[in-house]
Amino acid sequence: MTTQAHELDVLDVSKAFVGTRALLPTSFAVKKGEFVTILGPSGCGKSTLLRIITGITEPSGGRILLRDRDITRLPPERRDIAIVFQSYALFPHMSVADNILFGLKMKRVPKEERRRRFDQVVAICGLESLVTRSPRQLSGGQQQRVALARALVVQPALLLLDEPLSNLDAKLRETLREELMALHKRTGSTTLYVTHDQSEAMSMSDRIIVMKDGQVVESGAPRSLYMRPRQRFTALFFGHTNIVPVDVDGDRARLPWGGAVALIEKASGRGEISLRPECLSLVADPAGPGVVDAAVFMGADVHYTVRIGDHLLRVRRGSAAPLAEGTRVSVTVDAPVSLLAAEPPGAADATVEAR
Amino acid sequence: MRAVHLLLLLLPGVGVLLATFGLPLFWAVLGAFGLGADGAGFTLIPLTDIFAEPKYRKGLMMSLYYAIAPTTLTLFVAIPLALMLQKSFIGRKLLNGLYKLPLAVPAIVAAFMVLTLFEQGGFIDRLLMLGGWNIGKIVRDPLGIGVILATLWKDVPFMTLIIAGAFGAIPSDTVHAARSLGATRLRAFWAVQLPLAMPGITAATLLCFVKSLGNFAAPSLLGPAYPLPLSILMYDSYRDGDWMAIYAMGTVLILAAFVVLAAYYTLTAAAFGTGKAASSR
Amino acid sequence: MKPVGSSRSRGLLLSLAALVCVLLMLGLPFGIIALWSVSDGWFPPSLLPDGFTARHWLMFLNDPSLRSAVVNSLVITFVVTLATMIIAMPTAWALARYTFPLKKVVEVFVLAPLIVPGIVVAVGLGRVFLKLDLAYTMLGVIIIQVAGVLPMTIRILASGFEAIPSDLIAAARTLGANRIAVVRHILVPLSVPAMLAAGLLSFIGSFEEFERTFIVGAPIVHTLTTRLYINLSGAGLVVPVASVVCLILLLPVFLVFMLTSRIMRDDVMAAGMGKL
Amino acid sequence: MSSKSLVASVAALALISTAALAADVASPAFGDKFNVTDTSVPLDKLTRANFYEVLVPLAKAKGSLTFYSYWPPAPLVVYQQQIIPSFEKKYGIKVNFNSVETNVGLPQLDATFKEGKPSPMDAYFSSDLPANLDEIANIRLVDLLPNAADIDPKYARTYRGIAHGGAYVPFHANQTVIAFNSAMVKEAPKTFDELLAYSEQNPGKVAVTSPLRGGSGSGFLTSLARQKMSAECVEKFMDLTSDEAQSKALVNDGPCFAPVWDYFKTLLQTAQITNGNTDTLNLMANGVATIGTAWEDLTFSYIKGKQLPETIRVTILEGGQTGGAEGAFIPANTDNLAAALLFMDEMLAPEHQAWKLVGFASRSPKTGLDDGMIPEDVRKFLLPTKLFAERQISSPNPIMSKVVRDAFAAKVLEN
Repeated sequence: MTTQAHELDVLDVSKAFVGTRALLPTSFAVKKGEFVTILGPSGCGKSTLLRIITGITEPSGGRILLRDRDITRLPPERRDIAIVFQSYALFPHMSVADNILFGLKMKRVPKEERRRRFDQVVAICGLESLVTRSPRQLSGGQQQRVALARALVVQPALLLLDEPLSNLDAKLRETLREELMALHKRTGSTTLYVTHDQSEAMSMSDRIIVMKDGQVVESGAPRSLYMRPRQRFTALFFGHTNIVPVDVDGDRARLPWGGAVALIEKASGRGEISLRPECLSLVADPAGPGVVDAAVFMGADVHYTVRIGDHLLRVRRGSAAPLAEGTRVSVTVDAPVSLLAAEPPGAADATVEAR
Repeated sequence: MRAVHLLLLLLPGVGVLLATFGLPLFWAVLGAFGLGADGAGFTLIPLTDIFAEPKYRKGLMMSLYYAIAPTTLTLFVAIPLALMLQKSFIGRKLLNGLYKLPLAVPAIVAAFMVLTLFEQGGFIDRLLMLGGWNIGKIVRDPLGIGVILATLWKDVPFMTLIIAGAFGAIPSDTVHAARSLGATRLRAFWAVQLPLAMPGITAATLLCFVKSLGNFAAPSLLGPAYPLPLSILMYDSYRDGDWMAIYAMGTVLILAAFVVLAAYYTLTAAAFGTGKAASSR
Repeated sequence: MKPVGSSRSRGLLLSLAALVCVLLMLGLPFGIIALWSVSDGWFPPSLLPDGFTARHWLMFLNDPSLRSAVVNSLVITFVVTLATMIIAMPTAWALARYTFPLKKVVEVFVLAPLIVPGIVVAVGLGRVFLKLDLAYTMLGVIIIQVAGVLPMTIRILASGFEAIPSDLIAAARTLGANRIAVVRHILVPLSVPAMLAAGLLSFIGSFEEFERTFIVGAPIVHTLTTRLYINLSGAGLVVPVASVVCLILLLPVFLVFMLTSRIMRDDVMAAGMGKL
Repeated sequence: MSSKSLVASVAALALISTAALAADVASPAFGDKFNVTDTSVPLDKLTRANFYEVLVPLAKAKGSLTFYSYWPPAPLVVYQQQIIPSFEKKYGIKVNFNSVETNVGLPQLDATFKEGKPSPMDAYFSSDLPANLDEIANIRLVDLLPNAADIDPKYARTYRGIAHGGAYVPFHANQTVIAFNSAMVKEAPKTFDELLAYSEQNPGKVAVTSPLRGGSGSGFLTSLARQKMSAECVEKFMDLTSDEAQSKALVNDGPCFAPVWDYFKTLLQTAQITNGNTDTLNLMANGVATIGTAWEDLTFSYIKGKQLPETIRVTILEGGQTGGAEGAFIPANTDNLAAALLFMDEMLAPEHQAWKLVGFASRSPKTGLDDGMIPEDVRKFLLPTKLFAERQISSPNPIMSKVVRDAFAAKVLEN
């Protein structure tokens, strides 16, 4: 069965206009037990994609395979995919227990098995004291856990989570993020997670798929996407960065103010690289090319703005030995980077139209 | 596929209404122009008669009056009542259950109750007699006060229900916010609550108006002997088997209702157009 | 909801106002007709009847045609309410959940019967019913009453359906529920308030309907309303008899109203009507 | 009245009926042949003599019939408590009784007739006749029913100005009157002018039923017209053959009606106009009006039901007021002709006519029944027989009546 080891294959799935959103042909795969996040700003088509995978929305083209079985035309109830919505979508007329048991009843799981799995999932999600309550009587975090339990209890081949944390306050979000990860470890469920929050994506995922304007921009492990993005969009989407023009020669990129950075690939000509503020080192150097324009103390870090030639660089360093404003500095890069792909000409116009 | 689905879903309701409402309506309008089963060829006479003959012309005026006057008055009672129902006080629950009772009372019964109470020599008059007053003529009077009272009695709960729903749907925080920004109670009502409840209020007003346009029981029992509203004249024509007149009057009433409906849609589209677009999925 | 800066005295004032309103607007008229129905002569300036009698009541209770009218009314009202619900549901669903060209036109058409006087429709339909052998039959009365209560029922059900989040249906589907199971386990239970509201309104609408029923059904098929209308119309208005008639007519309606008001959600009813 | 004299009267009536049994075969009232759809009854061979012999088996075969009556209280009770039980017992034929206002029943009948369907009723006691009477009823029932032999000739072939040739069988004679509260009106007005004078002295105390809304009002208007117009005008007014054009010419264009409108306009400056016969009576019950236009029988049933004080009396103004005898007819499209004929005959049975006279002061259209039979305690609420006999006048034809009503709206109410 699992010769390919892909649990889910999305092959050229597209959707013509749904309201105002379109999905361009999109392909990706999710491996068994993997936690994959689809990340993108709102309106990028990630929810449409999710709905197509669940079968709630029909794709205009492409195929979806689940464990090598073509499910593109199957109704949602026969797909073996469970979803947790941003709104949780708990059935307001059923108790917590009935909500959780709903899927088992629908799938005609035998009574004893039902009981066993129910007890298990309730224990995992810590819902023992809430099972008799009505969803209305629950807090946001509790509702989220019930929704999760309801999805997990059917032991789906694939678990989809559609921005499940976005309706919660910051503190709770952090707690639940950890809980979710722990849960994922325990259940080992193959999970596709949708969010617009890059820190969520980075902290939880094995792999991130970045989407923009109805298409996949790039995908990869959180760390490599963060440190060595290949797309300008990705670089900018994951927090602050410095986009710097460079001259490339083999696996070295020459910086405009002198010095060079190691590239992980070979190329030649002009290009751009993304330099994360924390990947830059500052050394007080009276002969250095830069000047500290501003230094803002943030507790653990100090955020510097360094003027270097025509460029303003953001740099983040530990606060142990701060540099004063006006200090002349030299800047070095700690780790190898990758070259950003050139934006295809006219791409911006096309995306505007697609939206 | 989806279109077939949609048609199948629409068919029962729309189909039944087409057969039981659309068709008779079509015949009525056709009949008003002298066409159709009873017609003797195209003519405008029955329709023009309605505007030419004083009996019909005044009847139309009377129909409009019996629709506009109570609806306007109902607004002034229903809005405060709806506001009152938003407050908490002892007996609110009871009031909330009871005020809707007239919704279930047939119009003719309401008219009858007004008659027993407000007729000269009726119960209220007898009470007033103790103090040496008399009630004066408010049944069969030229202003149709009795008719308006009976209509009011039926319409107030109807309108209050809708308007209270509209007020209830406004998050209480919006009002609190307005108050905290320095608005007086009255000002908060004018500037925040009323505009937000306006779609409900206009819909309720429109429904009351069109319901009253065909009002039969109250004018028949409580109205002045002349002029009679079109609804009663239609019944009389039905008795005389004068189909043309029925269809002509029916067409004029339908026309009046549709004019008001069209005006409503035009006005609401202008006033709430943006709000509606935002709230639609 | 607590009023801003509520004070005890204002609350009491409101309670008092409510009490007076209820007494004057409801207690007084119903009280007076109740007295009239047992009065044996009640001439001015008496504030209470000059004598009491049960004969107006007995006359009606002993009237077999009244009993058959009661049965007819109950049967017709029940069938009409049920049939209307079944007919209205798919259409309401389509209006609530689908966007399609000319949707506004369909919506206005569905509401249109509310604004056209019943007699216009009744006269036109009555003549067709004669051709179809539906005149003076229960079926004919049921059909014409369904036509009358359908618009409001569709309107209220549609606004009830609109209020059901589509995520709930999607969630149920992904959990293994097919279309039928979704209807059974999700849609129907969640539409109960709307269905109750619509059902109550069509019950009342059917029960008190006069013009259409009278023209199509009377006098072979009499309902309570048509049967008793004769005693209330200008020609035959005898006050004590009319009072008995009113009370008999009001009893079942009030009963249903009281029973349902405990579970009835005002906002659902208001939402259905407050949107055109 | 003693029960003995009642029995004697009934016996005398029965005798008259029997004597009349030898009458001739009834012919169609309009046209030269019967137009009934139910051809099981050999109408051309039916006579008073073989009436029961022919019809009873035919009627029994059907087993039931539907009878309509419009609303007035007295006849209703008589049908329900007396005639129908007696008929059902006698023939074993069930009667489906329905109380249906004329303005509802006649359009129903008309519609079925035009569609070629059986009529909703097999016989109809109605306050008006169908407009297409000549098509819808053409059996000369008055000449056919054994119990109709002694119908008063003045009711037998015309009703409210309509010549019906005996197709409409009078059952219940009624009369428009002036009702007054004797406790408040010292001397009842005897003429139209005295009534006007009373109203001017007592504003608001006279209630006039709107001629557009009730028969006592249009009866009053017609009576007034016959009183106030010149003899020449009255003659044209009472011409039963007038068509709409002639009627409009007389009422709207000529000078004939000027005094009538003048009188009414002056009257309405002080009198109240009401929405119906019962509306007027309710006003009198409330003590607001002391004089009102009314029907004799309705007023009596109100008094009897304690809806009017016992001080109410009725009278007819000089010059007479309109009256007639309401009755029933058999629609041509009945599918139950035999039973309908039997029932119509039963309605006129002497014992029923006597019962309703005694119990309800419902006057009989048959000769030989008079108020000598009415108990003393009932008689004071009714018109004296002499007044009734002398002052009952008839109505113009319905086309004329409608034109007058419309003109009344335009000339009097409009101003």
